[in-house]
Amino acid sequence: MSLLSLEAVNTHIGQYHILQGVDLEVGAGEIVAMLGRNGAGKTTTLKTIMGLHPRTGGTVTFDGEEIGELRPYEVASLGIGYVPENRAIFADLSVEENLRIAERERGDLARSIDFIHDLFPDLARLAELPGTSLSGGQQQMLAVARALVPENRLLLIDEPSEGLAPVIIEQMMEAIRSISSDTTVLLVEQNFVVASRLAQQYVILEEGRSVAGGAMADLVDDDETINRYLGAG
Amino acid sequence: MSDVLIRTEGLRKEFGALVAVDDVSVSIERGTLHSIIGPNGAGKTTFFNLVSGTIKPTAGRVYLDGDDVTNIPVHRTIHHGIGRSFQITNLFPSLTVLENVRLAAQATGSDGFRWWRSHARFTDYVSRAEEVLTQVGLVERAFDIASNLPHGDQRKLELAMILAPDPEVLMLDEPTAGMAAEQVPELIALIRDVQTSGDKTVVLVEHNMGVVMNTSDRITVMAQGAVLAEGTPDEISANEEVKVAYLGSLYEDLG
Amino acid sequence: MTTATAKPSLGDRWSKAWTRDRRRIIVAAVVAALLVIGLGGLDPEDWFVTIMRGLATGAITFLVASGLSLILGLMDVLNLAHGELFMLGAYLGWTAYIRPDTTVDLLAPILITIAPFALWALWRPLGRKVAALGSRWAGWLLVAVGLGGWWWAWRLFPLAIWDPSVYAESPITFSLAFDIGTLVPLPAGTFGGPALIAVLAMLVAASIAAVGLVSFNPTGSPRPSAKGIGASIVALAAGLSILAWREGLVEGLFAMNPTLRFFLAGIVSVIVISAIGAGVEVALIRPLYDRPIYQLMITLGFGFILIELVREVWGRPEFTMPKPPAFNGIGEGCPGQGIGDLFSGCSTIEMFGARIRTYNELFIVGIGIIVLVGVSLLIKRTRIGMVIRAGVQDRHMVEALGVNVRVVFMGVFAMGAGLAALGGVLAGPSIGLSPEMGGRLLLSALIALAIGGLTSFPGAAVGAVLVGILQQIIIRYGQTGIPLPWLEEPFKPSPPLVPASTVLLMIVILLVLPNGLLGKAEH
Amino acid sequence: MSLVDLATTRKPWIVRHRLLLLGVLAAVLFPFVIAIVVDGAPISAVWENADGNAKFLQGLAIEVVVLALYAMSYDLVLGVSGLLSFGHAMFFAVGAYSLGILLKSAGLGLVPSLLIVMGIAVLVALLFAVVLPRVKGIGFALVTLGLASVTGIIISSSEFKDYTGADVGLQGVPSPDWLNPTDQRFRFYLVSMGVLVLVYLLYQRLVDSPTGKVLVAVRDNEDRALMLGYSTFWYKTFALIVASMTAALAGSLHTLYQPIVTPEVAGLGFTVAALLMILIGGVGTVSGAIVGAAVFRLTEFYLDRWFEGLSNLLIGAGYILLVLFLPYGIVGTWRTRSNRIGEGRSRLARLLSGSKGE
Repeated sequence: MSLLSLEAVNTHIGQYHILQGVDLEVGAGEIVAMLGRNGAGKTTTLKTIMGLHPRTGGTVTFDGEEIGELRPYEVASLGIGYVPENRAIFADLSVEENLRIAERERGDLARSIDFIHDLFPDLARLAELPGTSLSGGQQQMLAVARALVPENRLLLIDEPSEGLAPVIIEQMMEAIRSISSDTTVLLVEQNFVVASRLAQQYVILEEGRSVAGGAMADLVDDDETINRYLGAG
Repeated sequence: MSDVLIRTEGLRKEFGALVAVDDVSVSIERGTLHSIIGPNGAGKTTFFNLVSGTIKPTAGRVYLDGDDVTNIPVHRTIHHGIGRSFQITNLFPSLTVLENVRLAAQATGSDGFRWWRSHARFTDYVSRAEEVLTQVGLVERAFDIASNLPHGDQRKLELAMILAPDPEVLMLDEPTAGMAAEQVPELIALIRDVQTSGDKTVVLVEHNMGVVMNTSDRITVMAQGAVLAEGTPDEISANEEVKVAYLGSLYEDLG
Repeated sequence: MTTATAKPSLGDRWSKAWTRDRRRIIVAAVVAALLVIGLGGLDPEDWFVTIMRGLATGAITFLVASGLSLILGLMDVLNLAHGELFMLGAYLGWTAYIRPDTTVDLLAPILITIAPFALWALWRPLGRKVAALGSRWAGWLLVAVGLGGWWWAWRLFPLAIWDPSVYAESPITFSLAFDIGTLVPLPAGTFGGPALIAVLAMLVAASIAAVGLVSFNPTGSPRPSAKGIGASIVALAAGLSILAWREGLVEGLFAMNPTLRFFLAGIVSVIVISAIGAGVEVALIRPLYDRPIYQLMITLGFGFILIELVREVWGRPEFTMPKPPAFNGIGEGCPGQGIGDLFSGCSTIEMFGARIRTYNELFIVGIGIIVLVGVSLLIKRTRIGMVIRAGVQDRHMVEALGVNVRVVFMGVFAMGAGLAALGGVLAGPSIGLSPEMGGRLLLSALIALAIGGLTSFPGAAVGAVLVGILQQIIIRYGQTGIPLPWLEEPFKPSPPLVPASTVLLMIVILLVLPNGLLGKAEH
Repeated sequence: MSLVDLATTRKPWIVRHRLLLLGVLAAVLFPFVIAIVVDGAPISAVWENADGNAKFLQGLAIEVVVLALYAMSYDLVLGVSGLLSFGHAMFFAVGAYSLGILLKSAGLGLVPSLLIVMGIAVLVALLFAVVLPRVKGIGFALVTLGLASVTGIIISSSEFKDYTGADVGLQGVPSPDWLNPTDQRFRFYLVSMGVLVLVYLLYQRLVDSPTGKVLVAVRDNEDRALMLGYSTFWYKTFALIVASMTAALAGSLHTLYQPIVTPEVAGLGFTVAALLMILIGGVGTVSGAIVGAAVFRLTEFYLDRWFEGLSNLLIGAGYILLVLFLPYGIVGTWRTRSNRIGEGRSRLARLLSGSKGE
């Protein structure tokens, strides 16, 4: 049974009909990549799952429970972590506080801190510094680490490789791979190289609709689909 | 072609205790496409801001075509022929696409204070705007409100606004950021076209290695505020130091 | 980018601070020098008194400014009704202090109304059905029906009638009556019909209004939290018990030590104004988060309404408020000697050769310091503070991390309003009550904020103290006069020059330091 | 047909200004209609300035004109240029008081006085401009509020009682015989209407000109305007100067019309009144300021007549409802309904499909 499933989800932003029927299944333990051109609605899909954009039609089901009507904080407390496109590191908080704020119960951070520091050794070194003093790559790591503080069952990660130097992207991919051993991941990624190496499953969005999906291994060889929906990889 | 258009000399910028740009001397030749790459936080955008006059350096000078332009106010830079784009899309969000570009075209003229005539009388600006919008392929969207455009089109509009005053130097800060892969070649072809047909100089900050390696005439690699290496794309991709600090092995098998 | 790693020495840090904040340090030094010169022109025995009075004025200003600063920092809302919340706080405090019977009468229906609202989540399914009708008018209709029903139920409740103009017309007799304890409770009213029907009608009416309000934004879980259920039960139980034991409660309150009653009045006022603040955030500020200038306008309008409301409810509205007896003693053993006699009951204390009023210059300043320390700790050290600091930057992300940001925003607005109310109650005995007191204080507070740096909490304190001391120096000169060589008579600044001087200080400081003394540069 | 034609072709002047022309016609006929219908007096009663409803309503209309000019100037500052000034009343007060002092104490004629007042208005605007580059947003609001309240304090301070009348107010300003508000009410009415129409046309043109377009750009994204090569400081200063002169003109009319000018015209309350008027009419629409001034003054007048003590409470409540439910004001909402952008888009669609057909 799938952990997260979207059925015919519609979302309006203002008067614009952004999502016009997105279907999506994320099985427990998988890494699923959401692909598609710019403006296809990938980020909006993640935000709709989080409740950050109000859904105007369809159902969002997480672990058998309908979550489409919930407020973002309620969605998060079900065990869904969100790493946004712009990283959203809090400038007035230290690196450690940026992690601590994601705690849902006392002791969350104490439980996960060693794991996080193993994954991102930089963050241990920089714990006392303000969030803004980090480089782009470090901020991205902090954003992912933040989603790991509470016991999340699903991570929504938006464009982990955007704006990062190639060496940093590799570190990032390594980290996501090691998380995925016990957390399900839904990934939005423009960089097909990154997406194809991380994910087992894929979904392609086009103009607010899900138009294709399946195993990533099949897609890599399917030049026709790649060309049709993603342009030259 | 060894005609230097932009030259910086010992450029340095400090933000409090932080040295963002450290003693950078770069020469950019007229009519070339010159890319600046480097890891995040290498000081590329700061360097960009220094050259385009958005911020003033702590030390060092910027020369444009031999003239010292280090301390001219930012609204004068365009009159020296520098047009620049921003990493974060920077438009007039509540105005129409046409009006965004028309304002950019109007800025070059001296009609800004003709408050007694309707703007509709100054058709030159509108036709220039139409020309540029056609060039970037946004003319169908001329009457849309800028903030309603999808991200990729906003990047194109940004480019149109830089092209409108017909500057000599185009400084583009990650023009492809957040664009879909299929749109990137189109945009790069457009930039290339503008550069060669109008004999413009383009300075490009970019993360997309494919774009950088295939289109640049010269590349400067920055790391920790300083220049790490400079050369042609072939020289850079062969440079071991660059590979370690920046490129890594991700793209090796892609050729 | 490179970051400094080694810990710099003190001299190093000073020179860094100097290069970074040269302008700030110079301005601070110049302002300090000006104040010293200003004091220098006064008699030495006036120095201490003037500074203490300045601190007292500053403390009241700070209580208003701090709330403004918190709200501005977190929500980017300049709450122009903040002065009026201060004013309303003073009026409520006055009423709870002088007329506890009326307060008790009002408390019961309010608590009963709160009970259905605390079950907010429970109404969501109903609200969704109303929202599904497709028109906001359906929601408004329910709100209107709810309000109408509530008004009808309210008229059935027993309320003792009081006439505030009696106290306003003869403040001296009134103060005397208060001091000798001859204020007596008004006769209790009776229900205008079966009590059960009145209470039920109010519960139903409030529920209908709540459903109407929920329908405007029905997203969220339909299960009320344990806290919500608890609050609802407590509110209902408290409301009903007050109705049942009103008589004894009122008698107890009148027999109570007046100083204790003053503190109780302060607490009631702070709680009620906090609740009003929360309501303002929900009803007026929240719909306008995308339109900051409209928020400014709406708070302005709300403040205007509050002034008119006070005029309507309290009738002829200038009141004096007697000081709590613990700070009002004269005669034997007074004035007290030194700070140790603060709680001796004397109205003044001799310190450093000057007579200091215990209430104005010591008690108020003390409360100001406690609030400063308390709120600073809250922001720096607690999880709530962390959420506030993060929410300033990106409220959506904070919410996506599992924090109910709406409640935090509402709470901060309520806290800001509560601080203003605390200021109002404290200021009541020293400056008297009038509907205009809020506007004057808001101006002082805005000036203090601008001087200190708009969103800086410590800046609000520094600015408020500067404004307070400057005002007191000018007031003092208004009595003694400034001998100017080209004038025969010493120049005596007239009262309008007191606010004018602080405005000028603000303009000069803002022109040199656009972000104030402690504010951060905008990015 | 090209994009240029699409963007620059407009309807003829007379069509675009049909509402204005109708309004002018109505304004000229209005006193006569009132005289005949309500007062039952002959037409000649109007130019003989006979007492009655016609005269009284002309007076109310003159007050509306004064407020409309003042609100329009604030709309240029706040609505068009996006400068959050809380000291706009200062422009009005300086105009009102300096004209009064020049006429009364200096004994100058009306025309030279007005010229001097305009000069003073420019100086006051420059004072605001000095502040401009230093403080932005709420800082600017506070500094301008401060400047205005210092002005208010000076006006009402006892030191200048001989000139300003201190807190009592400025009274006994001699108005020229040909424009006396009591004996020549109809003429005063026509003159003030004329001034309003002229200033309105000027404002329409200004907002539509290249300068006005830059002002809107400054409101939208000042940094970008700067990067495009506009010296935004001078554009904002220009807007302040024009607004200050207009508000001073409104203040001058106020002084000429009212028997007494009180220091309240320098207070925050009077700036808020301007805010309220452009909010009613529609922020940034210019013509909304006139509509807003009329609605504001008439509502205030009739609420006061019908509800007395409660009128302020009702105005406050109405204001809050307005902000919440009609944020674009009367004119703004009207324009959104007529949807100009949609119109432009459909014209473009027609153009494109037409060119394909060729």
